[in-house]
Amino acid sequence: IEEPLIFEVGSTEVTGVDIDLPEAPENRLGTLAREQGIGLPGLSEPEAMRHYVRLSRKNYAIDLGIYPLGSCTMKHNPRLNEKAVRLAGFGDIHPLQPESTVQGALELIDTLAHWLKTLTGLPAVAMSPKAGAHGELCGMMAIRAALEARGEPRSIVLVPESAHGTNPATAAYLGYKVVSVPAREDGTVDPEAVKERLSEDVAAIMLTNPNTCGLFEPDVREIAEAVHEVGAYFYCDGANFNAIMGRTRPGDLGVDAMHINLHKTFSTPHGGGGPGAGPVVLSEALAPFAPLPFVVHDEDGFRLVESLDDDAAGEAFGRMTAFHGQMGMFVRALAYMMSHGADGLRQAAEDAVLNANYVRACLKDTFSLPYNHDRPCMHEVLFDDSFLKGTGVSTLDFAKAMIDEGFHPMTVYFPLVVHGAMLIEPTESESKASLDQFVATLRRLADAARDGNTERFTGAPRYTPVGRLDETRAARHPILRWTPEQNASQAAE
Amino acid sequence: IEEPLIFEVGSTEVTGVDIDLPEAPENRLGTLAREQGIGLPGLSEPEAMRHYVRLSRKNYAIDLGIYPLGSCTMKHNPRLNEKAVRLAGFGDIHPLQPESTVQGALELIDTLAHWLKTLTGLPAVAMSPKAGAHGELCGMMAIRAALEARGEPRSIVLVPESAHGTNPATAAYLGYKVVSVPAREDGTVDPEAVKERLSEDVAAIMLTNPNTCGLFEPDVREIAEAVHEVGAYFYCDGANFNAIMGRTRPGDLGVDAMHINLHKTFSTPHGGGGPGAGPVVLSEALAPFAPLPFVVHDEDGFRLVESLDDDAAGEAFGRMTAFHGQMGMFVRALAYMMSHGADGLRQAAEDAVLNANYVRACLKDTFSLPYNHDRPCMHEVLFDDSFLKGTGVSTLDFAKAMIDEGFHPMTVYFPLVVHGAMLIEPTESESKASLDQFVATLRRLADAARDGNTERFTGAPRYTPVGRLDETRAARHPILRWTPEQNASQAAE
Amino acid sequence: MRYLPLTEADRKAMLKRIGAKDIDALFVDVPPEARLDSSDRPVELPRRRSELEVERTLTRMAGRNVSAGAVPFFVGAGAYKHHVPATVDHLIQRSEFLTAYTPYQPEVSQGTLQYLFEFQTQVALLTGMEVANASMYDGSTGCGEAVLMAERVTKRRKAVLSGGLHPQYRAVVENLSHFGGSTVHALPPALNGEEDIVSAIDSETACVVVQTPNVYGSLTDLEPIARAAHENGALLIAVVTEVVSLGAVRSPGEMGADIVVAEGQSLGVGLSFGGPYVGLFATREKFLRQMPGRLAGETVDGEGKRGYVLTLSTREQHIRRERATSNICTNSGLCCLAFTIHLSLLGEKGFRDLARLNHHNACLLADRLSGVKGVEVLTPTFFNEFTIRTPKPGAEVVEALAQKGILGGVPVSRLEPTADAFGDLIVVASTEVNTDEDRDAYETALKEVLA
Amino acid sequence: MRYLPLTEADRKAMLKRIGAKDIDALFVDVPPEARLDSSDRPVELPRRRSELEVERTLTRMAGRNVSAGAVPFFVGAGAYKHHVPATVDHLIQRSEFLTAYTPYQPEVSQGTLQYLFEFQTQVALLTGMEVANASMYDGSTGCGEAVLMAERVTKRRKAVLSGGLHPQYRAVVENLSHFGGSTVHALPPALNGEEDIVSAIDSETACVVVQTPNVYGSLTDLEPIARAAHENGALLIAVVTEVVSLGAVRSPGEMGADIVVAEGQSLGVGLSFGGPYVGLFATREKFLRQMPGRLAGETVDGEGKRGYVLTLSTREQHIRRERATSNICTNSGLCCLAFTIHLSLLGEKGFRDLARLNHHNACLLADRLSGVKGVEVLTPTFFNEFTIRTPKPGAEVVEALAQKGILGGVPVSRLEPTADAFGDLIVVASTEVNTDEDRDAYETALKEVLA
Repeated sequence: IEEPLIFEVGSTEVTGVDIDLPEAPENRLGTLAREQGIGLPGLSEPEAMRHYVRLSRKNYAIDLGIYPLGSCTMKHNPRLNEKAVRLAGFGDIHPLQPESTVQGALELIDTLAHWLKTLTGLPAVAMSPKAGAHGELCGMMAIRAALEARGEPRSIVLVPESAHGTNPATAAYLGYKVVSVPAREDGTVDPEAVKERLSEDVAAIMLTNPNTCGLFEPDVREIAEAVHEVGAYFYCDGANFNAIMGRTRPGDLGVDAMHINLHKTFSTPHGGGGPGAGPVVLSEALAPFAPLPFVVHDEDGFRLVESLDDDAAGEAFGRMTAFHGQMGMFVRALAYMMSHGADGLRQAAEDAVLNANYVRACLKDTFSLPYNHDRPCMHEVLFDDSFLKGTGVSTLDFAKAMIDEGFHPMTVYFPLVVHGAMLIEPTESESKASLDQFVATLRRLADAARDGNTERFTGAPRYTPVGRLDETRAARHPILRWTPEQNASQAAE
Repeated sequence: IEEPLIFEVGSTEVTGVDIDLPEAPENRLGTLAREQGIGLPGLSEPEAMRHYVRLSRKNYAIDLGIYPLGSCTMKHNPRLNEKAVRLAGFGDIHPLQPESTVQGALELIDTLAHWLKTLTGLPAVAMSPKAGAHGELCGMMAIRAALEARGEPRSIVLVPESAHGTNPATAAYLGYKVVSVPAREDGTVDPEAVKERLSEDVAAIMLTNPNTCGLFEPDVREIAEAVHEVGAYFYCDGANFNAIMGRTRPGDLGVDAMHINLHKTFSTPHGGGGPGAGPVVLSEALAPFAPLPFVVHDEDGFRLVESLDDDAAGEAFGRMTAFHGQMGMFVRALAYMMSHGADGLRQAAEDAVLNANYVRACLKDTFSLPYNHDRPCMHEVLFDDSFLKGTGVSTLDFAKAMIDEGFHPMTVYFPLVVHGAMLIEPTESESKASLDQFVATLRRLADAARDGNTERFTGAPRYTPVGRLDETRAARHPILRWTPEQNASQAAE
Repeated sequence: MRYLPLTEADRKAMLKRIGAKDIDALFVDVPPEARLDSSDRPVELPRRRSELEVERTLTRMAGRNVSAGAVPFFVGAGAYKHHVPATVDHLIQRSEFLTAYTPYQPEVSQGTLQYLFEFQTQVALLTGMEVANASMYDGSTGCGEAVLMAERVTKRRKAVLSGGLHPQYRAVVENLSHFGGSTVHALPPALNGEEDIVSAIDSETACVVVQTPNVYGSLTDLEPIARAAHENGALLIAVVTEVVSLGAVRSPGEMGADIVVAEGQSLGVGLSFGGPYVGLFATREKFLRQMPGRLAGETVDGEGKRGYVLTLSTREQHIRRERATSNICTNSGLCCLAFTIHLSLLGEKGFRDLARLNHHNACLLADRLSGVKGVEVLTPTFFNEFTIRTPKPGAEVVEALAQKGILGGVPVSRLEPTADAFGDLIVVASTEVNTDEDRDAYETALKEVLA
Repeated sequence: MRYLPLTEADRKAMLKRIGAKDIDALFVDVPPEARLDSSDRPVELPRRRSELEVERTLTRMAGRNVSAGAVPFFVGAGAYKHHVPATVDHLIQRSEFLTAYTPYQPEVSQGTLQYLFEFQTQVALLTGMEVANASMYDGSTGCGEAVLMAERVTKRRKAVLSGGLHPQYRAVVENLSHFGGSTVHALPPALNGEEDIVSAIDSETACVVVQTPNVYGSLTDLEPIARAAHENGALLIAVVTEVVSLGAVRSPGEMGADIVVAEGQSLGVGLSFGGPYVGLFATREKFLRQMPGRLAGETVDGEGKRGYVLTLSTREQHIRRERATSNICTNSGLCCLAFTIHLSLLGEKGFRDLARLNHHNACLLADRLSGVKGVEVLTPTFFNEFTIRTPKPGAEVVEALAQKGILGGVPVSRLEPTADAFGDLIVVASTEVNTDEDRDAYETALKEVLA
């Protein structure tokens, strides 16, 4: 059943919020008082409730089943964290209240920072970035600031082909020329290929580790050393930190800067696309350049350094955002970390890796692995589409057919280095029974594809509120908002 | 997709609750320490989340659409009320804390009592009954206590044929003989029929008003007077108070006792079958017999009268339940009342009646009204099955076909006084658009039935997790719990 | 008004369609002398208020109560402060659970029906019984219903109540029995089962009602009582007000009970000043058709697919009317849900550990308090609750502790105001939520109060 | 561990299936010298803790903060305390919203996509613009992105910033521009638009950034600035940090803005110590393809049924990589949802009334404070926020008020530490949550502090 838009059911006369307005409200707005109507539809509370509850039921969610999106780390979101973030002392405090009235909040940020630094083995962390990509930007800015401080801004950033799109976008934003590093046959970065491209003009390498093929870069330390040797920095994309927390520390691998997706690794929920949070851990060399604001601690308690004019600001490069970062995500992440403890986080990483390798073992004879080696994968397993060759079924068709079986598809067509990539990340939140069911379904589907049951795939999904949508039309003739005219013309049809 | 039972997926080894157990816990249980296992399956938190979220999606709910169950009053459940009840000062206080530490709770009970008394025009209210039927029991006990105090227990209670089943069950429990009063042609109670049955041996009449045919009893005052004349009491089933609050007061109609379903009239949610709350308002004559506990107020604040030995207990007849009643429902109901205010409650009653009459007007030519009069209905409208005559479609079939159209059925086969009854109560929570859609669907279905499209009805519902279930088998061979044996035998099948 | 979707224009259009001149025309059947005038303040109550205002008023009221989580807390006697996982409260607020009706239309109520079936199974396992219903209002009303059921089964009309039964439960049974015309023989208050309940059982006895742990915290071996009851053709009704105890002590079923009623509040439900709670009710299969309350049962649909329905409703009032086994209609559905979610999160392991930790904390507390000068712990075996005697009246001590910010227990005089010998007793509970700091605070405050 | 479903037996069986001898075998690629030993305390951090313990610790931390709802509260300057209906928080916690991913698979994400489409429309209506995106991280980063977008559109590299722009927004723009290699001309702080921003615009100017109400609360007429900008081929970027103001004042679109960025926190989101918030971003249709961020668009499926997809993603980093319009990836999805629910509950009527009540309360407060000896209200036209001058340094006054339990505003010295002339100014906000008692308390406390 189609759910109408609020503009089609609401009315500007109806409201779901009673306001106790005085009889003669003051007006000192002068000439700028609004005269035109806005056109906002209102819904009574019961109508609003139904609209959004019904809409929600058109979504898939972790709470409904496995969400095996590679590189996205869709794990269980504990409700304890939702409860904690709604404590008035966290949810209902203003970023510009006097510091004396937010000592608990500053303590929380400081405590979370301590966990992040300890887990990564790096001495500093910039807490304010609002999301992973923002953290990347922050980390690369710190690198650029350090290079500027050395008087040598440099012009090149090395990025492996398999990188997330944010990596080259970030480097390009900062004015760097992006030089691509090809992958080896086995899906990892060849230290020789890096060395060939290194020079005194290279500012940094941006490496994802574990990489987007789900592999731990075995030569990561060799690469780090080579990078450092030419005076460049090692930026690590921390999207996949979930696989290694408690088993190794990026600081020990030679990383200079790494953002941490709190919404992936530490389970602050994805919320349909955000908000995220992307604190960046920094090495000794980059720490002095960490942006404002940050929390310091002295005998009087906790204090925020918010201005470049503050003596404690040192060489801070500036400010990424207003206020102090994603407090709501900090509370959730800390609750998650404290619940696991150091031992539990390590166990979570191990279970994530175990689950991915289990899926790999169960599917390797049915699906096709792009790399011909026995190296274990980390928290995600990459397949290519060669097992679909000649079936008339594409990776996309296969993904859509999974929807009809009640599963969210895996990540498809990423990373770009593999043809028809299918990247499966089960996370540690799946039970063995859940994985067995998932694997059995995928095997059944693969069999159906090989048996020439093409229609089941190309026509999929069938049991969803809408079928496959015309994305080309959406992009060619963009309709990005409701308008009364459009409504009228549709009604006339 | 079938959701397995927790016993089929859980394990006694798995837990979703971490307990920080000391290394050497004390044990002073003596010989009564448990030695046998219990057999309770455990689920990790992510597994539990999925199990219950998936289960929830097999339910219909007010938040999904109209829930037109006559006599049930399925109205909007504001989330403000859910928030209020979870305030620590209400949700996290113990019934036996010192009274000095629960003054706010006692004030809330007292305030709610004031609202209930004022709305009903009756001088006393017993707050402790746990649900509507419990309130009925309480009210009838008060009547019996009053009669006992007068030294004439009496033996008969009059109950109209159209009454809820709880009425005769309650009267019978108290040892009364139930004498049925037939309905008039027009669906209302004939005062003459009552008078014929009245005598000095009649303890009370139990009348529902508005009655279960959705009609206001026009002769209610005449009946009350006749009842009082023989020294009997007028018990009113308050299930339908939603239709008249703010428009008339039961006290002014001659009522001596009436329970109020807080979960109906005042929107404390039904929760899939409870908990409810059934405070009973009482007339001057019955007030002294109200059960324990109750709240009194003096210069020192609020106090609970909990014991018959308390001087303030007076002629209280005893105790309905441990502790002080359904506090959680009290908070919700008061939040609901304060939000509406006296004006809003009256408006709600008017809208409920308007909505029911609108449905009646829209459907009266399609469906069949059992009573041939133009008298307006109250908050619900009653149809019979004569419009289905000869179609091969039963009331039940019709109801099940509504499910396939995305609607919850109305109440069917109740009240018993009408053949193939269909009782529709839209409540004030429905918008006109929602009713128009509902009506249009019912008309379409009625047309389909007349057109001989029988299969659509007898095979319904089709789009639900299960089809029509074999209720006879369930009753003949009751399986009321999971057992390992049963599971094993099913696996073997 | 934010909850009412109709606009004035809608109302007008609808009245027109109905053919009514105004809204008053729909209320013509109300006798004129009983009509409230149509001013917008029909009754002397406040007008509508914004959500902000209502929330503020209620928050202020709530603020005048001392919440259990805010202080060292040791109050029990039939309701217990436990930690409920956040998941539980999240799930019970799902629209599809919270705002659903009784599952009379099973095809669109499988969610409710399946959890009730799971709940019934868990209750049967916990109590060691064969079958359980889909809940009663609470433990005390469940206890009343159990006595009535025993009277139906045995066709006798006398109930014997142990002196360890919660006095408010006793009051509920007495009240029901009074109005139902049967007899109650309630033994005097007894702390440690010192009463001779066995000799109170005779051939007129329908049932014996015994609570364990009893209201004073003491554990009772039900076996000898069950034997005596059965020898006399009576049933043993076991009452449990702290369901967590079943993780540590032998189940009533194992000890021979015929009906077990329990207060389920400890799991999932929260204190809430006494309600809503959830009554557990379990019995032997042979008594099934005399059991009150709703039952969910397993069956199949037309295609043989497993599904659940409300069943055996021929026992119930909406079918049998005056011949029903009980007038009960509503159950405690949402509280069942909270209970079953909490228990399935715990599982065997978590539940047993939880019970162990409760017992452990109570033992530590008993040691602390018995070290306070003049204080005596009177209950040698207990689960998470015990009774102390202090040199001052219990009510005074508890009030003085409250003034110091400690909620220290329930004075027995509140429960048994006429039992003069018990005036200096306090029932003290301790659960997993208590910490060393809580115990320190209690010990210190008690010393001060008794000094 | 309660979040981890695998049992030890599962782990063993799975390792066997994989053909690995132990879990270490799966981590062979980690360089030996970087491996953490396999003791169960691999890093110097605490071990796992129960939910009860974690909740207790966090509750204690939260208790060391003074929450806005607990005191008379007048802090604004870019984040505002408003009442959010309970419905909003309930709905955003629906599993299907909270635990969904970015809607890349539209067939199973129509819920998210449709509300984003509705959100975009509401933002366009509010701002008076033609199109809006599906949100930025917050107002400040949105402001930075707007400047970059203006530079792409105009192919110029200089931004002129008004002295009324929130100083932390200015800092964000300056930082981005510094690293991006473009120029910022920031005018000195200006309370009431006394600056001559028009003459700062020249043929090199990509954009002018003006905030209204500005950070001091003052309303600014954007029309003359828009005219000057357009005459010079520059864009006007309007910044709104209090979106509720749009219910009372003319929209930036109506006044000629080319890009509008706003902080949407006021609707649905809550204070949360500064984040997560939601950045609104709207512009003219002709600039659409230079707009950063996600966009939901309407389309049809194979049967012509209406549906929604993420669209124009060829602007974005995951397709265009180093040629993307922004590196932005995440949006503020759940906050968009809170915003759009709150706004659709309000509707035109509720939103306008809310704005009126905010303005009214601010007027009442301004009158009260200007009556305090030595206090001067410096902003003649304002919405719900204004600036006062006191005879003592603002930071001292605010701290002294806080000691008295009043959160009285933001000292300008915190925002502009080097603007010495502003050291005695305080920015004071008042919304619908403030009562007469709050105002009384503020007035009284301020008198005492200044006495």
